[in-house]
Amino acid sequence: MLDVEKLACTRGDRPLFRDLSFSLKPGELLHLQGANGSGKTTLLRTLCGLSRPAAGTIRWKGRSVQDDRAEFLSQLCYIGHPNALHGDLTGCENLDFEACLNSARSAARTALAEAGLGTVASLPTKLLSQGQKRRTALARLRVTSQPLWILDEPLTALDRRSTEVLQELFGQHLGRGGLIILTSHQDVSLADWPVLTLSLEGW
Amino acid sequence: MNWSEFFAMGGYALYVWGSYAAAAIVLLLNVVAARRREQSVRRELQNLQTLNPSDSE
Amino acid sequence: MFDFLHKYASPRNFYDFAGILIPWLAGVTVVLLAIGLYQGLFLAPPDYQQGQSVRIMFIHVPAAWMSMFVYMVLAGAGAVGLIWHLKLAEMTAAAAAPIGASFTFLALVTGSLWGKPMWGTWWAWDARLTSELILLFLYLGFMALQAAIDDPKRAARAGALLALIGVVNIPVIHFSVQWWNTLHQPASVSSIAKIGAPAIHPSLLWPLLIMAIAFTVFFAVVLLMRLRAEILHRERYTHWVAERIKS
Amino acid sequence: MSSGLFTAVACALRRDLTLAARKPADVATPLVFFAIVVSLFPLGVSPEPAILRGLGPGVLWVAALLATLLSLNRLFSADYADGSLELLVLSPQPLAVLAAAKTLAHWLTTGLPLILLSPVLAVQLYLPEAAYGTLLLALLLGTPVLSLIGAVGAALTLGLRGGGVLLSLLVLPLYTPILIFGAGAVTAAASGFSPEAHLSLLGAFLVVALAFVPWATAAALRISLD
Repeated sequence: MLDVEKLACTRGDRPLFRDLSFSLKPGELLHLQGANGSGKTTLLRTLCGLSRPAAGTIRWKGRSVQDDRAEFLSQLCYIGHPNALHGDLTGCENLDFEACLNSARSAARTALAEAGLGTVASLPTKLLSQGQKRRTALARLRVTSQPLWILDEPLTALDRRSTEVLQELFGQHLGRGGLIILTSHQDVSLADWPVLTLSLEGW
Repeated sequence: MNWSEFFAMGGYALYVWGSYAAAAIVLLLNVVAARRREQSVRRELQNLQTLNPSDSE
Repeated sequence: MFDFLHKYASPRNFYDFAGILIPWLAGVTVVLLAIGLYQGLFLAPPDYQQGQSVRIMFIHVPAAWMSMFVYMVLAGAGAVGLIWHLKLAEMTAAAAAPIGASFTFLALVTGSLWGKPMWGTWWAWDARLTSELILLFLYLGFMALQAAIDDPKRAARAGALLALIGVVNIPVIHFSVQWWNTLHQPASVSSIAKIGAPAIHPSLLWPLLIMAIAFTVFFAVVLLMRLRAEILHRERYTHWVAERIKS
Repeated sequence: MSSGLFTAVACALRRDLTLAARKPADVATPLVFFAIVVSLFPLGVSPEPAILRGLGPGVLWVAALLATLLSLNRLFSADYADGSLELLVLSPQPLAVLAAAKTLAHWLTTGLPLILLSPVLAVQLYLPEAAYGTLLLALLLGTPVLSLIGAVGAALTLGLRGGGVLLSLLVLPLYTPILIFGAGAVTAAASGFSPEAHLSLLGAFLVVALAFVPWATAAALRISLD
């Protein structure tokens, strides 16, 4: 489904890694590992098309993502380090905006309720705690219907219970034939789904 | 060829020689700036080298 | 043709190629400057109206021409860098900007020196000088943007986009200033204002052309010098630069 | 797909307008700045009606230019900081159209209020009656171009230190044709000439800017987020 061939990335002029190849099939979760500065975030942003790779190709369903960006982007949900929440907008409004950009029917209120944030759903997000903000941002995973999730450090600032809830969400998504690529310093273990790991150290 | 007349430039000496002097300065500064830029890059690279010699891959 | 381009488009080969070329071009520049200055200062006759001060034209016109030419090189190299992601083109744009800015400044200074005897003031809002001033701001904007961005790749591509927008706007700015100048210009100054194009007598035309070519070759020399420095900077993580620095 | 585009543009516009409604200070500041800059000239130059009448159009336009510049960082920098700009870039909808939507929102919250306030300030500068219509029309044609070109500058200088001053240095030279023909139109109308030529040129700039500048803004956003 997602095939990466001989990918090379740089930060500024400093080469990070090269000849990186891997592929991901529906129902698989890829856990990217590597020390800070090894290029994990750069790789994620390159997979999304935010950054340009120095070399190599990224194919989605056999077609290079450069050829039909709109098609690939409509299949992708990316959550980066920042929560992408505007402080003056409520949780609902932020999620509605994101869903609307991907022309998806927005069920923000129910998604936030499921994530246990029903009470704070209509508060401006600047009033929420760091953990609540992160869970609001991650609630986007309940709103989107995109098959490919690319998540940068999703588990940070989450307490044990929310981590379990999130991992259960991952399980459901994989069950529906979704794909997940994430980075995390904690180890990720799903009840009944294999977790592939890829370390950026060697490349 | 009367040199004093030549330098007087028909009374426009300040403006003519001012322009040619400005041109000379600009051309010279360009060369000096280019050379200094190269030296500063070389110094930067030497520092980079001493910083992490092995990492120069 | 394409493999020739490819061979020399690689920064490493270009670095050596430039190293060989610079002394020769420097020699040509010196010769051309000598001929141009000799013709301009000694052989060319004084103008019946402006007297000897017409000799300023041999610096002002080539400098003004270079200020425009270098901005075209800037925008062209930027476009190539943006579209084909050719690292060498990005570096050419970054290296060309300060040279272009210096020529623009020279054109302004000599324009003011040339205008003073006629206008009685060091600065007059003459259409050409005003356009030249705005061009200087475009250069300074380009260099300021490049200086403000740390990541060289983003700096080069942001600068390239700005240069492309600038180059599209230059004719519009020139046209607007021309129009604005004819509206607000008191009649007396505009009659003398055709400084840039007095009747071009052959004996004036030759030094003008030679000086223009001399400036262009000079630009090539300094551009190559700056490019070599840019190449070392942008390729600092490669093997070949590491060896060069050790030697 | 096009219905998706329309909803995306609509919600980008609605989002920025609700944000502007929730923080009226952001809308008010450029307006107050506009008024203050205009009132500086009688203090700095002279309260003489004859002098101010000559200065009027130019002062109004320069002040409008600077007020627009002041408000440009509001366009992208907040979204760049909290990461929602990446959502915009990663939307399947064409980025140029979304960038145009944000620029339109910026113009509605900056350019339009400037236009509505300008007659009041024109009275302070003794602008002749004949010129008010032209002032409004010229600003109506000119301020969108200021927002469009300014948006490219704002996108290029995202996240840079000294962004405000740098943005002005990048954008002001590109504003000169708008200033020349904008002020020229009002001056012509004030002295009884027809401002038609100036206004038609301003209209031409607007059409060309609308057609091409959003693509440049999209390219600038991609470059800044690379």
